[in-house]
Amino acid sequence: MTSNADSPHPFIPNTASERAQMLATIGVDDFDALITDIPEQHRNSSLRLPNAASELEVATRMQALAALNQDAGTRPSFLGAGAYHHFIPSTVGAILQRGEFVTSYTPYQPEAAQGVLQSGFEFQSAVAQIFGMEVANAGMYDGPTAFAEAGLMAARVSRRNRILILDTADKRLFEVAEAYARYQQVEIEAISRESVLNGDVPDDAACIAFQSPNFLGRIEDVKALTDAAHAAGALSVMHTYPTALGMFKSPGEFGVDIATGEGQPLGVPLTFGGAYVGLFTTKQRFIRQLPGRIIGRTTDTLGRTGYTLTLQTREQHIRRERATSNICTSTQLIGLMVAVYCATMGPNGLRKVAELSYHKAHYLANAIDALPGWSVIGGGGTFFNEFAVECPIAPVEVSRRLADRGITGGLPVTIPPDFGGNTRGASEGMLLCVTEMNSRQGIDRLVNALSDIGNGGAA
Amino acid sequence: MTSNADSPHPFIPNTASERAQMLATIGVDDFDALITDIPEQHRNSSLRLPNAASELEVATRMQALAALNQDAGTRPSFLGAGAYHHFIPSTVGAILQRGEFVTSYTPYQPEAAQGVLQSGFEFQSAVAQIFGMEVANAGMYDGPTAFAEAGLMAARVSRRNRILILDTADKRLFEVAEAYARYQQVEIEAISRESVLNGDVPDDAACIAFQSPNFLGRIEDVKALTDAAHAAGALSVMHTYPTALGMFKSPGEFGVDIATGEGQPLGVPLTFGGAYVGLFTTKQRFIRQLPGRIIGRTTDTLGRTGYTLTLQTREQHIRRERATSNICTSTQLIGLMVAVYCATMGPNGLRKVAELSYHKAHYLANAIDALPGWSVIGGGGTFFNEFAVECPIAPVEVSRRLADRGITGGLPVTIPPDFGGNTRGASEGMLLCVTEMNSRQGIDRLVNALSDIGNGGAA
Amino acid sequence: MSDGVVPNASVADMHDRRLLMDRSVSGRRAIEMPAADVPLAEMPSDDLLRDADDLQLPEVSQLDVIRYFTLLSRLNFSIDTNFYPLGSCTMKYNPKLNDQVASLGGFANIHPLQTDESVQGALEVMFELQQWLGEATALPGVGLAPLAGAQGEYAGLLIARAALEMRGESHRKVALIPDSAHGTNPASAAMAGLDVVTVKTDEFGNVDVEDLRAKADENACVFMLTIPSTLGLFEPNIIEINNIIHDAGGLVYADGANLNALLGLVKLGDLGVDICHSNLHKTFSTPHGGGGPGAGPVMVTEELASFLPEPIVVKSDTTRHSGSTTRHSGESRNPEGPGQSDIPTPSPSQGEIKRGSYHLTRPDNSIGKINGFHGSFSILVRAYTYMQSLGGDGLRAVSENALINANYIQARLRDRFDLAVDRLCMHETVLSGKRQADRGVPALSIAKRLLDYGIHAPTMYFPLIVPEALMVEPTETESKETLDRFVAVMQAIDDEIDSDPDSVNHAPHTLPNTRLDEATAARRPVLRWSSNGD
Amino acid sequence: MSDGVVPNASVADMHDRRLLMDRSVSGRRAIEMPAADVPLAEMPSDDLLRDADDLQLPEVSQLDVIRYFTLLSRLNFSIDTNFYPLGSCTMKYNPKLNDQVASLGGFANIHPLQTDESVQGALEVMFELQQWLGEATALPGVGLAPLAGAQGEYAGLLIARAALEMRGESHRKVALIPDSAHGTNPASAAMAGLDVVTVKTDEFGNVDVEDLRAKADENACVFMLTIPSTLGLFEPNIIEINNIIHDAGGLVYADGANLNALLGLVKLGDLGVDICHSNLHKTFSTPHGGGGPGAGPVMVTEELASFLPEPIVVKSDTTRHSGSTTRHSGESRNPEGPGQSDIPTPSPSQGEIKRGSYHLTRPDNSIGKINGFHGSFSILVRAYTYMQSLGGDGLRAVSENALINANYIQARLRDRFDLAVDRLCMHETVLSGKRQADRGVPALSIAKRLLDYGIHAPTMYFPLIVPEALMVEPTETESKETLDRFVAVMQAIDDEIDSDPDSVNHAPHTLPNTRLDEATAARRPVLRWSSNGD
Ligand SMILES: Cc1ncc(COP(=O)(O)O)c(C=O)c1O
Ligand SMILES: Cc1ncc(COP(=O)(O)O)c(C=O)c1O
Repeated sequence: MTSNADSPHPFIPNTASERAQMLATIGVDDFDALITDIPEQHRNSSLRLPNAASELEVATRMQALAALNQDAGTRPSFLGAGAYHHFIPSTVGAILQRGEFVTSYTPYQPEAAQGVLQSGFEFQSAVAQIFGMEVANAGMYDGPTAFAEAGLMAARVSRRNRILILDTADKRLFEVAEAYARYQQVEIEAISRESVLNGDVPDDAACIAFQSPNFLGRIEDVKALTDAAHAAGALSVMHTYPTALGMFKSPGEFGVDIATGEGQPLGVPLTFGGAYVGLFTTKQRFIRQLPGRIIGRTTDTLGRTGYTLTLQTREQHIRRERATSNICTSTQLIGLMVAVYCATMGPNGLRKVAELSYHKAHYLANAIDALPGWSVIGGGGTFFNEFAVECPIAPVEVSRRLADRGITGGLPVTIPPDFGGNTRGASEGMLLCVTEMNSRQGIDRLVNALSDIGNGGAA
Repeated sequence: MTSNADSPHPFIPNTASERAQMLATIGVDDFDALITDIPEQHRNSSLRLPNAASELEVATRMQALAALNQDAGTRPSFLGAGAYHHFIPSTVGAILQRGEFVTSYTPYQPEAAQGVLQSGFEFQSAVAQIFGMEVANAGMYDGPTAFAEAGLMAARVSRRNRILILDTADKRLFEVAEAYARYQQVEIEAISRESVLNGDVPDDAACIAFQSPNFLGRIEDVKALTDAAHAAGALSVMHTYPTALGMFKSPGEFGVDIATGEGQPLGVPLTFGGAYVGLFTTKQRFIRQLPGRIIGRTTDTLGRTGYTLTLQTREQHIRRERATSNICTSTQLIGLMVAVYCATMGPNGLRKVAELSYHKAHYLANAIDALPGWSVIGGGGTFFNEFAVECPIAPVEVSRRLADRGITGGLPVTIPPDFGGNTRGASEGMLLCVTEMNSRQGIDRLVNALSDIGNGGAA
Repeated sequence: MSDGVVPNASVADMHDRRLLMDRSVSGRRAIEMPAADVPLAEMPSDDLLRDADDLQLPEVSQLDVIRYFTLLSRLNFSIDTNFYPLGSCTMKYNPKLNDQVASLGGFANIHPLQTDESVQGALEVMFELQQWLGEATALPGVGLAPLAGAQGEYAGLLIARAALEMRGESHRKVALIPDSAHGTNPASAAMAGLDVVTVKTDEFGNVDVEDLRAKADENACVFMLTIPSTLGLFEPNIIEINNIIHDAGGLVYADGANLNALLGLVKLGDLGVDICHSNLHKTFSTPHGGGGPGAGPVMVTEELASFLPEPIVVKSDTTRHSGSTTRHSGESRNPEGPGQSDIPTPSPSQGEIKRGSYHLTRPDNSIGKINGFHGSFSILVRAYTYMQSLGGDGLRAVSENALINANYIQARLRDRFDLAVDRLCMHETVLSGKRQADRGVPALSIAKRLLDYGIHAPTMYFPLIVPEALMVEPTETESKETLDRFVAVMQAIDDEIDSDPDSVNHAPHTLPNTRLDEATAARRPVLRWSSNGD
Repeated sequence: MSDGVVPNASVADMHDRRLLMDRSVSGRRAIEMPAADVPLAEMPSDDLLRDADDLQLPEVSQLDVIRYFTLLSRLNFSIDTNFYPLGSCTMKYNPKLNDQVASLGGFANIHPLQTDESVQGALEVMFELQQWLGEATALPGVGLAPLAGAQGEYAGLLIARAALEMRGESHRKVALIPDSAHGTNPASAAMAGLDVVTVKTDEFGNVDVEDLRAKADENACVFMLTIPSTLGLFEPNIIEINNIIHDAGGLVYADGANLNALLGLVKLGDLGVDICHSNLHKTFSTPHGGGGPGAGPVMVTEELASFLPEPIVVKSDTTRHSGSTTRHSGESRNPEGPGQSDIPTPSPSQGEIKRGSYHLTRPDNSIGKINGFHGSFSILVRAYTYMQSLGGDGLRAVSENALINANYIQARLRDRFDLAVDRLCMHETVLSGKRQADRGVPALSIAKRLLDYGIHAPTMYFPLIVPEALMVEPTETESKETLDRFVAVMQAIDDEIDSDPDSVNHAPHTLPNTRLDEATAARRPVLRWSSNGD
């Protein structure tokens, strides 16, 4: 059917005869005349890739690949540790289908991008509110990069170069911070809670950075850590799980200077770890040190309200090597999902999600603690919806046996001897997470499975 | 969390205090004052329905119900007989998500509905083209009701009252036509092909109505039937499967007066039989007898092109009991799917779909014919993508055994002794349908399964 | 038509309006289909085959398709973008969850002729929806087949006729219909072979009981009452009226298009109604889609249940529908056949029922099939999802708030606009633009002018008995704030009638088109693209 | 701000622009959450708990949410609605299939820390995408982790530094960057602790080879070459240039943001490039989303593969990535731990690998983790889907047609607009509005005026070395007809500069806002809603 006269592909409209006409207008004989700058010996080296496939074939193949994955929508899952399976209201998907949002670019022409800009302003407003902070930027790549950039920003603001990270934080946060700081004349160091609270903070510390709830789900004493940081002339940097702020006091309330978080729990599907959006909030007086895009309100020549990218002189396209960050393409659309999520949930919905997660997680923790051979560990104190349990057999084996029972278990973790004040020796455990998506029935299934596995249930 | 002051539901915005304010403005003390016209003894009788459920709960339950159904997307299916599993390009779903199309009403205010109107005009243009007919309306409820209304229209046009339907048509078409004609002073009668071709047509026949491809998939001799109808002063009414027109000559080419079809194969999912859209086409000179909505082109006061509902004096909201049909809410959105489908497929795509269906169906027919105990039946002649096979055991049993093998078999049917010129005795068989969605591998699986079943494979 | 290089003065020129065929370039394509993976069969004879160039469909790129229809969508008003108080049409928020549920593979990709046991989830949806609609109307026989309100009416009238015939009263051929009725009522009655006799409405907007009594004679087949009426009023004499009809030997048909005014407040069956339909696309909030698809289930008394259209869903361990035949495992099922076969078609499913507990079946005295399969399933799923989201109390709140919203608008506008009837209304209020027409601006112009303010027009000139009617139905999903803005806009337009009547009479000014010439459209109909541009 | 009762004079007033918080009514809600199905636990102590009224989020109905964001969307230009020739950004058609595939449950609902064996489909997507990007660039080491082009640059520079350190050359701290480079290049170099030394562009738009030679000394770490350059030109001396760098002991980094000009025409690795990134959201057509998410995989030579960021995907029966460690069934895997633990994290997956054949792994000398998990998976799926749809030949056709379209525009506009460099271009052409600026209308105004014609502006004032730059990238997905209209509009604007310069200088006139005061926005920043309205 397809002849030479046809367009080469459904995505490429011009036909052979149109191309011929255009080449004539350009004034060349053939296409090759356009690429004479390419070194001849390497020109036109063919791509050894599969042939074009029709939409039906591609869709069929991709459906088959998707079906190979074990999907949290179809089996109980207890994985958290930085990515969370929360409810996503139908409004999010509905708005996300608007081509005007999906297929537009960064709003460099604000008059033609008020949709993206105003919804981004909603995002900034909601994030700042949830964090109890004065300002939020328009989003970072993801939570860990937001945290890493927060450390670097703290160094800029404080003009000091030691970024101290509390040792109860997720190792991923350390690693990304280290990768971001590697050549930037700042040091990344771990510090224990005890040292901070004892005032044992070096006087060139740029910040005390911590995660709360921490890696094992426990709420840190944000006020004490923040006060200790400030006492040492350092900034307080907090990384958090925004859903927890539906019930727990906000970083802003404790005087935290920069607060970051992973935006994924607020309306973004798990999608194997990305694309997510990093949340980044701070105090008004630090705004000129913020990394990333910022949307501001202004007026047009007729005095009407409108929105625009602002404080762009911090950014790479203007400031180049002296920019506050190299970030350019960011995560606007994921930020839109968060904005629609927050608008839909409202204050009561967000609180309800937090409380449901809290109650269900405690229900599970209590049930597991009652099983012989299993116990909740990780330092006491309050936890939100994650906690670690010590297992009677190796956690990776627990995970495997749960998978065989159709359950996605928690994350095998190592708990250091002194983690969060735990006095026992180093142990291996499993970090379990519960959200409003876990039904009581699914939780009970897990408990029964663990009980069975603990009793030597079939491998 | 929810207090009395809250709005009653996410779909109902006003809070108790707003309602109180509004009742005060209305000038009544309480809500009950608004319903005093309702007889007191029956007022406020409570609804014994489940309590309101949250979106998460409803979504979970509906996903579970959906999962109980055997879905043609996940297993090979060979069912046709009026509803067909064809490929739906991604463009259809993308456009169908536009809230402006989905949540608007019938375009009674054309200035505020050009989107629906112009896309409806595209639908009419595409349908008329595919059928080779002069005009199409904006769509009927479904194929069978379109066919029924075609018979009634033929009676109005011809001012005769016997609607003769060729006996090779799907029984559903008879039944619906009968239900539509029941009290309308017209007779519905079956007629054999032989009678028509022999000129044995009563002289008060309003039309000869037939289905091609017919119920068992065979192409009728449209020209001969149409000529015979015309010779008797009757109209020729044809019901067809529009995909077939991607390769077979159109009704228009043979002089058919009214041609109808089920629009579902053109971009509409199976959805258990509805919502679909009936296609209805005819000659320009009969337009004032058309049932249903019609969109026409016109100009505005500034001379610009625009579209509007037209010929509305045929319709119930104007003509009331003398309307050409009682149809009001119709199937505009399904028509939009068809319009996007046709725009996406274009002439070559539609032809390709038809040819793929044709070749794959013939591949299956040949393979089955070669199996001992199985044979293709149903009257010889050309078929498009459906055909009946005689089975060595009861077809319902075949269907059951195929289901156990993960295959959705064809439709058990009764083939009358003289069906379409078949000279054998009445038999039971299975009507099989193949489209471009059936992979060779899936077809081979069916053939193997049938072979196995024919050899007494496990029940 | 714009030459494409004029800057946009308004939305009107926001993009070029050419049809797809006028953008078509031979050789372009928006899709690629796979090559055949089977050996090619011999082609049919040439005289059956279509010429390659006979099929003139657009040849455009995939981007063309998306951009064209996306831009078209933006020319439209809709609930998602505008307040849409179109009376009688119940334009309320259509929850997105419902659309998402309907698109699940397990609902979207099932074939209507699959065996019952392979579609138990779908049948459960239908079965429960039947139960719930029966409960909401106190009419326990529910048929989901009708594809829209008008088809529900037709089905209901066929039931009435069949029931009366069975009583030996097939001579009853009169449909009594109030003069305020929607056009589908008389049209459906005519299709059902009934003679339409119009019943008057009295000065209070009620059925003129004496007129009805006089006309309800031994030929009365059915009285079709819209309740609340198209005036937005609940008929206070409904019990008396129904008695009159029943005493005359006829049946009462309630047009339930306005059922959204009654949920939890009163049940039609309790009032003596025998048959009604409900527009799921109104009361149960399935999207209107620019004019369908809808669904118009028909509800009847226990006594009439055996006449319901085919199919209904039964549960194998219940026989709730007195009149229906339930088949059980092992019973033989007849296969389908072509037209001339006189085998009855008891159920659209093939195969034996064994594992499942829900079955499609044909009621014993069924009026038969009124459409191809089992109704607008994709709409039924949405309505069922909606009812779950609301629950019993939520559905009552729907009606309560629909009434409050309508009465609020009526109360706030009554000093500026005449009311069709000066009394409290139900879910909608009918204004009359008489005073405005006297000042030179007809209801049509008020309607068009509203569009300039981004508000969809009310239903105009309906019901027919109200001069310059503007029928306003705000629905429960709109907030007081939106209603207040509507009131303010209506007042502003009323002011404009004095200050600048011309501008109102030439409205709309800000839409993709100014007023369209409907007369020429009908006189010289152009109903499709053609290559010579007309 | 509109008081809501002014009829819409234009799109600008099509709806009110108040923020959601200004529409909030206490007690409204857009969602209901389920009640707890477990016994309630004791609540934490009060000093940890947030006050109920501390969380000021909007309280609106579900319809409010939908209508608000739907109307906002309509204020935006996009590919789905407008021609969008924004240079360097590659605004081309984003196939809808890709979005549909990415939303399949098996992709959207998988957790990044699931065991490898439970996500084999996802890993196959990533593995093949690695292979295909390696093939397209002849740089076989592919890391998919970077979340955008800029992060790909940073990852590439970390690789360069690590590789040089391993060679014992950690003193090399200079990044040579042409003056035409995108801002992310110097910004990334600075993050990587490099000193930026700018290399001049000559009058033909090429790298000034002598300048480069002079600056490429023993401190040279990396030369960052954008190819084709931001002038839309292919560097004819690329092999010589790469030799200079290599001879100086440095590495060549190619900014592959413009890879859409090269597919099937030339492979970067063949030219001597050591490291490059590709913006999947440009070349491989994943949607830009109003500014992300994107994905910026980094591609390196075989030699550098062991430095790739974590994780990469390997197939257990291959060891394609020379530097990567593949673990097999039975080998012990370390669990994750909190921060202070010094256990290396070899793979983000827990559990043993047994059944699956694809694994996530950490290359031996990996620069480490540059983000939380495995990259923008939802974007990777889209790019992979896109590449399947196009195939090898289709990808070549992408580049061919991108070049033809850009050269066509350049040829048709060169009589009216100066060219940055007067020679054939690749996928984009950089015009200079010098002549127009001399006539009183800067490039900014031309850009704004285009918006009135429904065409998005080209990239303005970039590259920085071109005065009054307008960088036009039509892409291959736009038709000749669209290009012709663009040319006609540019000519019309050029005419307007003579006939009505003021109107151009005050453009846009037809959008939701006229020109916005960016200076005040930056001087007195208002970055969020607040209750006192500022
Ligand atoms: C009162 C009334 N009756 C009947 C109908 C007909 O319903 P449908 O449009 O679903 O056929 C309508 C709506 O259009 C109506 O408003
Ligand atoms: C030439 C060039 N390099 C680098 C980038 C940065 O890529 P990203 O925006 O994905 O970070 C861009 C695009 O913005 C670009 O055009």
